[in-house]
Amino acid sequence: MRARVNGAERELSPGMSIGALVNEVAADAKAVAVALNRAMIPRKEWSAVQVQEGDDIEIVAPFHGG
Amino acid sequence: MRARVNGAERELSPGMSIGALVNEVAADAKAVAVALNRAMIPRKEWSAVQVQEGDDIEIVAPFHGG
Amino acid sequence: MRARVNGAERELSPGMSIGALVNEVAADAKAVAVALNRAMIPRKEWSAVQVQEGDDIEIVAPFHGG
Amino acid sequence: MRARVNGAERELSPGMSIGALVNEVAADAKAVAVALNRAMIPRKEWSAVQVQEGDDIEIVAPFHGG
Amino acid sequence: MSDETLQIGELELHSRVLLGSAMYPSTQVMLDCVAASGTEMVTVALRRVSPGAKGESLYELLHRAGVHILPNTAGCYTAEDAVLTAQLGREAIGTELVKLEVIADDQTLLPDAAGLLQAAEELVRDGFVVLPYTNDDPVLARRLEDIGCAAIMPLAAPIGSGLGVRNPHNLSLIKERASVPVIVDAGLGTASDVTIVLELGCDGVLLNSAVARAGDPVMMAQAMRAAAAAGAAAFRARRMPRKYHAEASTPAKGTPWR
Amino acid sequence: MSDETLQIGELELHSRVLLGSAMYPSTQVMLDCVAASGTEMVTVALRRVSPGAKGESLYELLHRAGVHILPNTAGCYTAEDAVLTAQLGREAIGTELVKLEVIADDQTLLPDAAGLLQAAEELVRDGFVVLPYTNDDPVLARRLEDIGCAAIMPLAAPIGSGLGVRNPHNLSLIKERASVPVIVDAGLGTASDVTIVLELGCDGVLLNSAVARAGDPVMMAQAMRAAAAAGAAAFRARRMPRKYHAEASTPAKGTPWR
Amino acid sequence: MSDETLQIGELELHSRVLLGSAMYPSTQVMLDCVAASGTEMVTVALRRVSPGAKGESLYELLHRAGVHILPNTAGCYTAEDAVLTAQLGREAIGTELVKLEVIADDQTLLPDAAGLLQAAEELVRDGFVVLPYTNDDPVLARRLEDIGCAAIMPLAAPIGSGLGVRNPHNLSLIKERASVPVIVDAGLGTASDVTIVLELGCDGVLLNSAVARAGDPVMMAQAMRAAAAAGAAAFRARRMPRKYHAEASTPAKGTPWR
Amino acid sequence: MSDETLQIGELELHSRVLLGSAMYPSTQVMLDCVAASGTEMVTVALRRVSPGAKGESLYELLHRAGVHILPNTAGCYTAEDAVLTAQLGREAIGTELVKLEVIADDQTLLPDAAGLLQAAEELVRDGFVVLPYTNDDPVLARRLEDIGCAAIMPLAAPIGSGLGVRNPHNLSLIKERASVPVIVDAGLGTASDVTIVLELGCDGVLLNSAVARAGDPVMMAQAMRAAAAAGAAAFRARRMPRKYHAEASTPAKGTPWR
Repeated sequence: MRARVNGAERELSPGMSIGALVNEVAADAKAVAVALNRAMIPRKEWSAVQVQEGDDIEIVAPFHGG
Repeated sequence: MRARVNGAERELSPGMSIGALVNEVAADAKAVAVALNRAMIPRKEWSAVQVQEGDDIEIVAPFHGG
Repeated sequence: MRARVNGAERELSPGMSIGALVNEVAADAKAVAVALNRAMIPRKEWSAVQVQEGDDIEIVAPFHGG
Repeated sequence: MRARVNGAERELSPGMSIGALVNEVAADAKAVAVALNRAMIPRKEWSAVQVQEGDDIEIVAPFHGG
Repeated sequence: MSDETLQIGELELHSRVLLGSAMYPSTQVMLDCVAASGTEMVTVALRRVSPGAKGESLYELLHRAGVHILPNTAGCYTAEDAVLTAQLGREAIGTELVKLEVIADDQTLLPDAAGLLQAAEELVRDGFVVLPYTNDDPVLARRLEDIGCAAIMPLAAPIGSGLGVRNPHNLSLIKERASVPVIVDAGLGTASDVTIVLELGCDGVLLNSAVARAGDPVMMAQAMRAAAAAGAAAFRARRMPRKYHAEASTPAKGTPWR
Repeated sequence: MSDETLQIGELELHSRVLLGSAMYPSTQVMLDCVAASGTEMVTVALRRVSPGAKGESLYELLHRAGVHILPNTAGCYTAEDAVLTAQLGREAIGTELVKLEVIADDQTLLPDAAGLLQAAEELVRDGFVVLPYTNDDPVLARRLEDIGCAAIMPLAAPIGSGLGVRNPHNLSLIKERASVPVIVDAGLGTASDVTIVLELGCDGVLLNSAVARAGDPVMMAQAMRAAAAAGAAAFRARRMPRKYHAEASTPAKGTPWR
Repeated sequence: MSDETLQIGELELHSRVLLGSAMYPSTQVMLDCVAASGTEMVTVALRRVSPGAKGESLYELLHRAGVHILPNTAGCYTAEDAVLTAQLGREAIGTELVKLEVIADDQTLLPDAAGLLQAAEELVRDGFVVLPYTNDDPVLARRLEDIGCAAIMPLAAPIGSGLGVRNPHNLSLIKERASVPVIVDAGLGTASDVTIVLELGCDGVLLNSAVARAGDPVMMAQAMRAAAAAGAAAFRARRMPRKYHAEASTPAKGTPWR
Repeated sequence: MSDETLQIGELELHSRVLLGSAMYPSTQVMLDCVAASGTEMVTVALRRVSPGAKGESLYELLHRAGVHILPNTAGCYTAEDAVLTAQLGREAIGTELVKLEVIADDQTLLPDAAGLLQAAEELVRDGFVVLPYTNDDPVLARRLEDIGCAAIMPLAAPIGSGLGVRNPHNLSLIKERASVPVIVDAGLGTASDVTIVLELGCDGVLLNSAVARAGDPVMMAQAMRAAAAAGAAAFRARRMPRKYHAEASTPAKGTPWR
């Protein structure tokens, strides 16, 4: 299953949850937020929501900014 | 018949045309424009359009401005 | 004997010393300085120097200044 | 006979007048002025004044300036 | 647009001064200022006619003076009012030109960005040659140009304040991104303000209070004409570089006694 | 001195621009700038003649151009040098006029107050019409006037810097206390600087680098002429008062739909 | 809001300095600047996590430093992106606070007025405490307050330019009409810029480049803390009136020999 | 002189603020301002004693406050008066320090260059530690240093005007050529003026009207202390470079949806 994660195409295991993806992508899931197809997914729904073929996922965290 | 002309209520003869009203109100009809109920009435329609009870008419001309 | 003290003509007892004059004029002789005929008289000479007829004496102290 | 002309040592014929020197040094004597040993020599005295050994002569004219 | 002219829509103006027609001590002084300033375009407002009033003949006076008349939408606080006023101006004067004002509030007399964009868009679509009075925001200026405005008229300072160019940096940013003329409107107070605007590379100025409310309006009009000429020429002549330290103009070479 | 002319000693000039003759790309450009600026007085330095040099004919060129020649004492670091140079200038050019410079040091090219006063005093006594180049100190300006100088020439900024008027407040103070003309010399960089100087009420400017080192000197000379005219007229016209808040130029009375 | 504190939504800050977290030579320098500036609120961006990156722990660092974290929407060019980014920030950090940026273009980095208003409206409706980065247009500032923004963050000059307050007049107009705090964001370059902003009566500043890109960021952070204290105290102390002419401070009375 | 201290003759001061003692609403307010400003040196004038006057105890008050007392020569219009007044001050207070003023005229209260140089020379020869109040002429400043003055005290603007730094360029030129401290005296009006002076690299300020005539003098004294600290730190921290165009502070890398 392919999805776009943080701007890059990526092969993911079918049925993977957002939570699992976050754990894979982020060194530390603390203070992380996720947008799935341009909608924010609250942390409490991460485990329930499965990534679908073609999804566009952004996983972000606080970064140096002005 | 009452209508509002340049912000003031006024008694007009029934069936009066815009053209006639302009002639009455403006010293000189040159460079004058008319709005009837917030729509501009082209000069060529002035004689054809009759003022109706309750109409709101603005008759304007160039004035000192910055 | 007349002398000019701080800009005003004044009658002084003949033979009066600078020191005596300062004590008369200044509430407190501390931090006071004296010019006699536009020359500064050091404090240690005050008692020795006698005022002469027509002398011009300025007795000054620190005052509010910018 | 040696003299300093416009900052440079120069061999001049003995008895040479200022006027003769100017004619030699300046392309055009018009609007020229002369200082001999730091004193201005009026043009009318040029022919009468002879250069002396060791004299310091400046021959100047209007130049581009702000 | 050539260096020498100011192109507004189809018009080619040789003067870089536009003049307002308000607040002169007398109509004659106004006409003398029009002449003295060398302007080719004068703004007017649209106001209610009054029977017997002399005001109506302003059109004829300006027409006879040979200048283009630029109707404004002064006094409009909504896009709708401004569009309607523009249509009245076109009908009254027979010109597609409009100086578009959509004012946000009485206190600042600053433009309302949203209303201005909306009115500009409608008027451009309706065939007007739109000259919008705007603030000095380079972004809004660009939007107005993108919409199809024929020129951009940013302010120097609030209307009638005479404070001069408050933010030359913004005017420069506007100009460097604009391909239509930039005509600075509002807030100019004296001749040097005009020279500065033109030196920034802007294309023209619209003046009213600075002339009409000067001690001697006609002489000020004359000053403004010269000031615009000075600024435009200085811009084209490319000024000398600034130096932090002194640099002799007279060469030292050939200095006597050295 | 009338409003219209600039009086220097016996001379009545109609132009408020004095021009330096240094640093032009060519002699022809210099002459074109003289013409374009409308100046009636041009400064020159005194330098050693060199056999065969073209420099000598500067006098004739300027003479033919019909302008007054104002010899300076550029390059003088002492009162004595300056006095002697002034005498050479008078003899060479046949004029009592002298632009007096007594420079303190190479780095700042600022005037040396003490030397300037001393030289001015000697030259005035000797019958010269002295125009001293001075800093913007109102006290020194007054001393120079008291000594009998024919004009005061304060700087706007260091020579050749082109930084414009660094301290308008001081120029105003100088002007309000002066009864001889105040001609701002040094540091002006572009046309608006000139307009500002004249709007402060000063009587004229002396320009060199700003013109000679512009991209297009002749066009800048023309700009300067207009800038001076603009500033002088604006000063006489008395500018409008400044307002902190906006003030409508178009009257609200008669606005439709209100 | 008392004179002594800066109220943002429910928060009462005792420091008037907000600090950005970008561009420091190192994370340690950033933390030292946070401490030295005395700030109680630090901005962060939201960016993609990268596996193994150190960036992720910024949250923890700032949390441990005891400051409020203010997520921004930097990099958003549409209202939609900005709203979504604000939601991500709220979720990631657990704060209702958002510094709202809707940028018009890469070149100017100026806010897009229309997009900003739209995003602000949505976010206020959604319960955010919105601090919008805006230009210095008093009209837009008022609209943002009317919408319910918790503060107004006008720029001093373009982001990262360090040019200081380009238009103090506009900042004054914004402040005098605002009933929420005015925090000047963007364009400040050094300590005196901060003092000037506070003296205008504004309530705070948001600094980043001026600190992070100074030669010695920590010392500059310290300077900024003092500068804000100085400006706030000077504003409350009400400065002396300006005089055109000199006025003796030392009284003449009692001067000897007079 | 280290970065941290202000060295005047033998003294090492840790505060960069010198304070005048005139014009406070009350003696208590003066003392509170001395404390709040953190100053270590306060100026006084020499005036005729009057029997029973409270004025005499100023010395004791300041002495008890633990500050150095700096007698001035305010009110002196000639070198001779100034020298004599300096001698009276030394005798009265027991200090070699003197703030030397030789004023040219009542109207400008500007220094008389010639008299100032003459008096400074005599006083230095007589062992005084001379701090001359001077204009902002870099040449005069250099002369005063050459004579042996312990510091240079150029003005920002006329005494008591509160106009702030009229010519930062000149103060920079003075500072870059000086090897003694430069303490800006006269004309400062508010905290940002002080910050600006220190950011120019100057070493200190002498304040009087700006504090004494503020609405709340004690709060302004506090503001001035912070302002000096801010300016000194900002100078040492080396400010960021200025950019004409915007430059993002938040990096674009990692922005979602791009």
